[in-house]
Amino acid sequence: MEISDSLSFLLTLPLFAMVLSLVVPRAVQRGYAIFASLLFLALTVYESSGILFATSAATAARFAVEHQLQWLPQIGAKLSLRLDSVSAWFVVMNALTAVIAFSSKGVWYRKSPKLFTALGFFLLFGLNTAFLSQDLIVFYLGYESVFIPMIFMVGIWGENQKASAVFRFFLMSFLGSILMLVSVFFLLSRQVKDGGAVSSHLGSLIPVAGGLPELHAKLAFFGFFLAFAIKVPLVPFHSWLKDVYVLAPFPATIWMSAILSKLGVYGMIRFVMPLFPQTMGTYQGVLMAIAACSVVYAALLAYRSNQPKALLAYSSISHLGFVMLGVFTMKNQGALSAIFLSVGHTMVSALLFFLLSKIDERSEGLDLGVPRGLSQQFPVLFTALFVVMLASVSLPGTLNFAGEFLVLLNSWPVSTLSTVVAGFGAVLGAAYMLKFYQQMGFGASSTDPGKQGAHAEDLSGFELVLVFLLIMAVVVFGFQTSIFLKGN
Amino acid sequence: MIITLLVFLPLLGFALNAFYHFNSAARKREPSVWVAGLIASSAMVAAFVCALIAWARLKGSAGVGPVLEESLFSWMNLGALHVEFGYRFDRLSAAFTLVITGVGALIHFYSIGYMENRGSARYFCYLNLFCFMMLNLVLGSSLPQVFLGWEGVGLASYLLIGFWSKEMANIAAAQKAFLMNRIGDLGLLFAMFIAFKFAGTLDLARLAGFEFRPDVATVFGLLIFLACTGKSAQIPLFTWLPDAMAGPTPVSALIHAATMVTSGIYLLARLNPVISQSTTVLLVISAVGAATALMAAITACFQSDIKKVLAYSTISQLGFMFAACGVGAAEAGVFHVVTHAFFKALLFLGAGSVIHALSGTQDVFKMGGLRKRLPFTFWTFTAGWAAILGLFPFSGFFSKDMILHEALVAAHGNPWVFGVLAFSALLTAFYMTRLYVLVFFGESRLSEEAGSHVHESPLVMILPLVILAVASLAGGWFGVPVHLETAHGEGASSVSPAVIMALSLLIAGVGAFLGYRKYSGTIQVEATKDPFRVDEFYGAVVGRGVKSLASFFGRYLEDGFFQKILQVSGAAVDLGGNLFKTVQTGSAQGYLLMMVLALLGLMFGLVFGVNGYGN
Amino acid sequence: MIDYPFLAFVAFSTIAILGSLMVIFKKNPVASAFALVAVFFAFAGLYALMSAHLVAALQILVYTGAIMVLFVFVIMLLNQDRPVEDFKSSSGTFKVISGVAVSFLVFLFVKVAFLARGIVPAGDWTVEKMEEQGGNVKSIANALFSDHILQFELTSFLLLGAIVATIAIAKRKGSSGRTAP
Amino acid sequence: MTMLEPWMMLVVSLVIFGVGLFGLLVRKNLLVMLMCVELMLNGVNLSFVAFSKIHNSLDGHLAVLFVMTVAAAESAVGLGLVIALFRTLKTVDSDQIQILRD
Repeated sequence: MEISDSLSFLLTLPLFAMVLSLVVPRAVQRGYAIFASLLFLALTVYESSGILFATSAATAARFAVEHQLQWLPQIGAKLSLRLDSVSAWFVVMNALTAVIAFSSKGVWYRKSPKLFTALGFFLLFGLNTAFLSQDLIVFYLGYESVFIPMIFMVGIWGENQKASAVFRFFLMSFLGSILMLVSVFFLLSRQVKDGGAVSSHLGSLIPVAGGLPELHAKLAFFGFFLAFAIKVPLVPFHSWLKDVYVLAPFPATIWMSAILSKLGVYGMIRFVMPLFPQTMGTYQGVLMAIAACSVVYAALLAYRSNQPKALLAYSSISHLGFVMLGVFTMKNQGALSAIFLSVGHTMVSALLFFLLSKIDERSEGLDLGVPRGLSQQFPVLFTALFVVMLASVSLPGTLNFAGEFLVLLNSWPVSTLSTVVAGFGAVLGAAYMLKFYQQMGFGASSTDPGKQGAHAEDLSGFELVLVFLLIMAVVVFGFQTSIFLKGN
Repeated sequence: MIITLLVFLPLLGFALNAFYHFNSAARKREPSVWVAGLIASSAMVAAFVCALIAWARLKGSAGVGPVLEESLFSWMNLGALHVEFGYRFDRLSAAFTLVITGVGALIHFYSIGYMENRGSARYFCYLNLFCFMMLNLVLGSSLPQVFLGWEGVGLASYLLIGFWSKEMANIAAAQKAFLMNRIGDLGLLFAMFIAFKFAGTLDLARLAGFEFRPDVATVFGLLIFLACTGKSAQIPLFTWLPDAMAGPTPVSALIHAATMVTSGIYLLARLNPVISQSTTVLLVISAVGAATALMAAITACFQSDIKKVLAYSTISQLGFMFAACGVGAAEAGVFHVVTHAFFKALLFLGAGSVIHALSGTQDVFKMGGLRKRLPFTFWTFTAGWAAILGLFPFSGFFSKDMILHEALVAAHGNPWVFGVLAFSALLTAFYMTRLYVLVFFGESRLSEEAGSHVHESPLVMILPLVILAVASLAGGWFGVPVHLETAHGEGASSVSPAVIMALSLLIAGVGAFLGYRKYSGTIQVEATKDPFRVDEFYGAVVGRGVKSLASFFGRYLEDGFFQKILQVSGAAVDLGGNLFKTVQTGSAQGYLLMMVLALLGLMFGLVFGVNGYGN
Repeated sequence: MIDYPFLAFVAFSTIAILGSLMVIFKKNPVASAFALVAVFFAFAGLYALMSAHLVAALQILVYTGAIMVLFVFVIMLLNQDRPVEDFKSSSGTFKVISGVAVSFLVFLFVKVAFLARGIVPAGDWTVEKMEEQGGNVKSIANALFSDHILQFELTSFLLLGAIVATIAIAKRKGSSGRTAP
Repeated sequence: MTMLEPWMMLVVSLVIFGVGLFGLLVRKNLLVMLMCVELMLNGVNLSFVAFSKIHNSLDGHLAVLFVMTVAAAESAVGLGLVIALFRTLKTVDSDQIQILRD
């Protein structure tokens, strides 16, 4: 393991970009945001290239980097950053999501563009803090700091009646995260009692959690579990999600579905699994059932939605159910498959919302009630949407298929019933995604092309290149899975 | 690399046509059907040539069950799972590959004429994509790769059924096909999981040689069969196929008659050693196959749409093939797949030619007397008709006869299956003759408008018809040696093949005679009806069930229960807020006092050691 | 032998406590202010008793000389030099709770002060050492301008900020400052 | 030797602090309240010096210097605020100044 402080660039550069965005003139703000985030993506990939492109798990482990800074010695909080084969994927996804989000619907640039860009980069910073930190207090700070830009984004650029949605979003997420904090402090207090050095580093908390009496372990587990279950979200804890997704501006929705939800996945893999293996094992059946129910329940609701954003919001829950099914297998292979599928979900859901934002720019209102026949008017846009939709229903040959297949393959021996239930969710997934695409793309063209005005152009230029590259990535990595699996 | 080349040639055609399509769209030009069609067709012809070369090599190589193997790269490696992406070419695959590329190439050519004014590069794109996926299905070396092809052909089928996407009815049909297939696909997916759990491999060759526990073999076999019922339109998942006729007719010929729908037979034949481990599975397969054959044949007698008749006929013929697999004579099923591919493609293309000539009319009661006006179509259609009836020496005679014989004498043969199949054969002869007579004989019942410009199809359409007619005539002879061989192998059986041959000829004759009697005189227009109403039943139970479950969840859980929880928690927060609001007097000194009290509490704890921190 | 330092302590502390009580109980702000001046002087004496001569000098200079003048000036400026009955305006309960809480708090502080004895290691800056180093002022100055130079510089920023803020707050909107309030 | 012990200074400092706190709690005149703050600060100063004496350290003295600076700044800004408030609200009664509530 190499000690390097280049990791802290992953935190400081977004902050720098944030400050810089306040200086950059309004007119070039979008270009600046996209350029800076692309640059950051390149840097992130470079930084983690040793891990990402390693041929075996052992090589990847050699490239893992850890970096420590003293921060709050009184509560044992260190700024301990770690880039390894788990966090590397999430950090890269984070940078990628920023690129897509900044390139999405341009309307928001009319209102305080500087603030928006700055918030976006702050989000990048907060998420990277959470994804890189090995220290639970610092993780918590990163985890919570994500709220600030998110609430501002929904609050300032969101649509009408956003107040109560934002309130719910805040209430539920905060409830979860505060319980997590309580759990962290509980573990810390155990450390004090045991007389050891106080440290909130994951490595020093694992033995503490392992030594807890059963009831205490369960309580602490539920603190963590609830926080991440709300963040993902799993089904009984999802009720905040729909309204926020629908009312948020497109970039914020992209951020939420593509990467904020991954905070929950990441937390579950990185913290809950090593901290509470026994408790998780006790409840494994229940957890897998919850994940499977998430898949089916959200799929049914998506099928019912006539609002494309709501439909995609539910579909996001449904697909994350698969991811969690993989996590809850509590096996190395299951977790790997889950990370794999997470990457797929990030790309696909970001792309879906991105393309939806492009459709939104080009048509009046988004409603799935009547067929609109837009695919003849925008063949390139709808071809892209179709391919992404196929990836979303995990057609073989896409990244999502390989991920979903491996997740289900690994969950089958653990809980066959849950896997079967989740499998039916996949059929429903095809049903609602087809409905989504068909209602917008097919049928007789109902809108008058002249009415569309200046926006009636098909996807082109930078956006086309971005979408094309992402789709290529989804397909290529659907076959070249070794980059994720590393021969494990 | 011949196999890889053969598989990827259609993909190349797909890519070229996609480029052509978008390039023309960007320049606001209609792509030329001839350019697109020739790109696609030449890709298919090249693939056919490759397939012939590979077949020749296969014939040349020695040993029992010679195989050409090509491995491309490792697809998925995780834990004990190793999935190689590669192709495997053996006799079974060869039969399917030759049909796909051969019949496929003909249909591509035919499409150039058929889609002249309605097609685009997009159409040929989809067609090539289909062929690529289909080849992956039959040549893939592992189950996931078969699954790739399996879902891929479903996708291509979806795109082609809904090709005329302005009509939402077409889209609905396409969606139905996709979703029903997806339900079946779930069976294959689960079967893979079981195979991996118990056999530890997903490689087809190794899986075929694996001995499962009896109960596992049953479940595995049933799941595989579920997948097959979806793709091959058997009970209970057959209702999508008649609707799939919404697509262009060449598509119906290629996908919904010759190739895709037979992939179920391929899978059963491929996994025959595993399937045969469970008698339950075999019984289910033969029963479902026979029932489907009968049910579809009955339904076909009541259809008035020329394509729907052929669609039900396809379902019925697929039932024959499944029954063959079920009685343990998979090679008879595969043989019938090949002959059926020839004559059913021919029938569909002929029907397409008729529809093309009549500018879109599909109702057989609005046709009649076309024998003179469409001579090429008539004669080639006649060949197809004779073949499906099983008249000697047409190909259908050999394959159908083989199935009937096997149903009686094979290891799991069963007189019931034989009886049902024989009756279905009778009905087949009846409804095909009915169709044949209604379209080509008697008085013309054409509408004024359609009748005015009836024209024989162009050469590019006629030529494939002629080639297929020849194949329907001659195709059966390839299987004869196999036929006789098996017949002799079952030497212990009491029934001689000759008896069955005579019987099946008799059946065909009786059916044809009845059909001719009934429809040669004055015609009474019959309304289309579905005597079994399965489709409506599914709509009422499954479709509405899912919808009402969704709206139940939506109304009572999502908008009801969870909203209520949110409201309650919101109210609790409000309550708490109001509670604390009373303390928020706005008087700075009040706040200060609270600070002092809090500080007091802290100090108290510190000094008197609450919680053990004091010392 | 008379214990002068102790007597001085008793005297100064009595003045300080009584003075502070007068600060809070006098109705007239001017009286409070003058009582406060007395407290400050007493404090200066207490500092001197502990050989903190620099602090004692600064106490008089800064508090009595600067801050209290400012107070008196503001009182005059706002015409607040008349008795107010505001002590009675807070409710009795509030006063009782405050009194009890504060006295209890003070008691606890005292207790903590005794509990904390000996926890902090003793330094070596005895009075004698300070004399050796050139006296109280010089020792402090040495420390201030070497080890604590950053904090010292920062206070200058604080003062600058306070000056700017005071001008910004107290300046009348729209006036150039020449007109009397 | 003298009977004077540094801990006595501590007691005095705490009493002054307490008186200042009590005054801050019960008086309503902003000017008097500011004076009470000064009292509290002085109490703390005294304890700093006393601890300095107890521990033979210079830090207490330094802290007092900084506290004095802060106190000067505080009273300057505080009095400025009182003037500004008096101009707008015509009162220096803290109970009258509740415009931030609700």
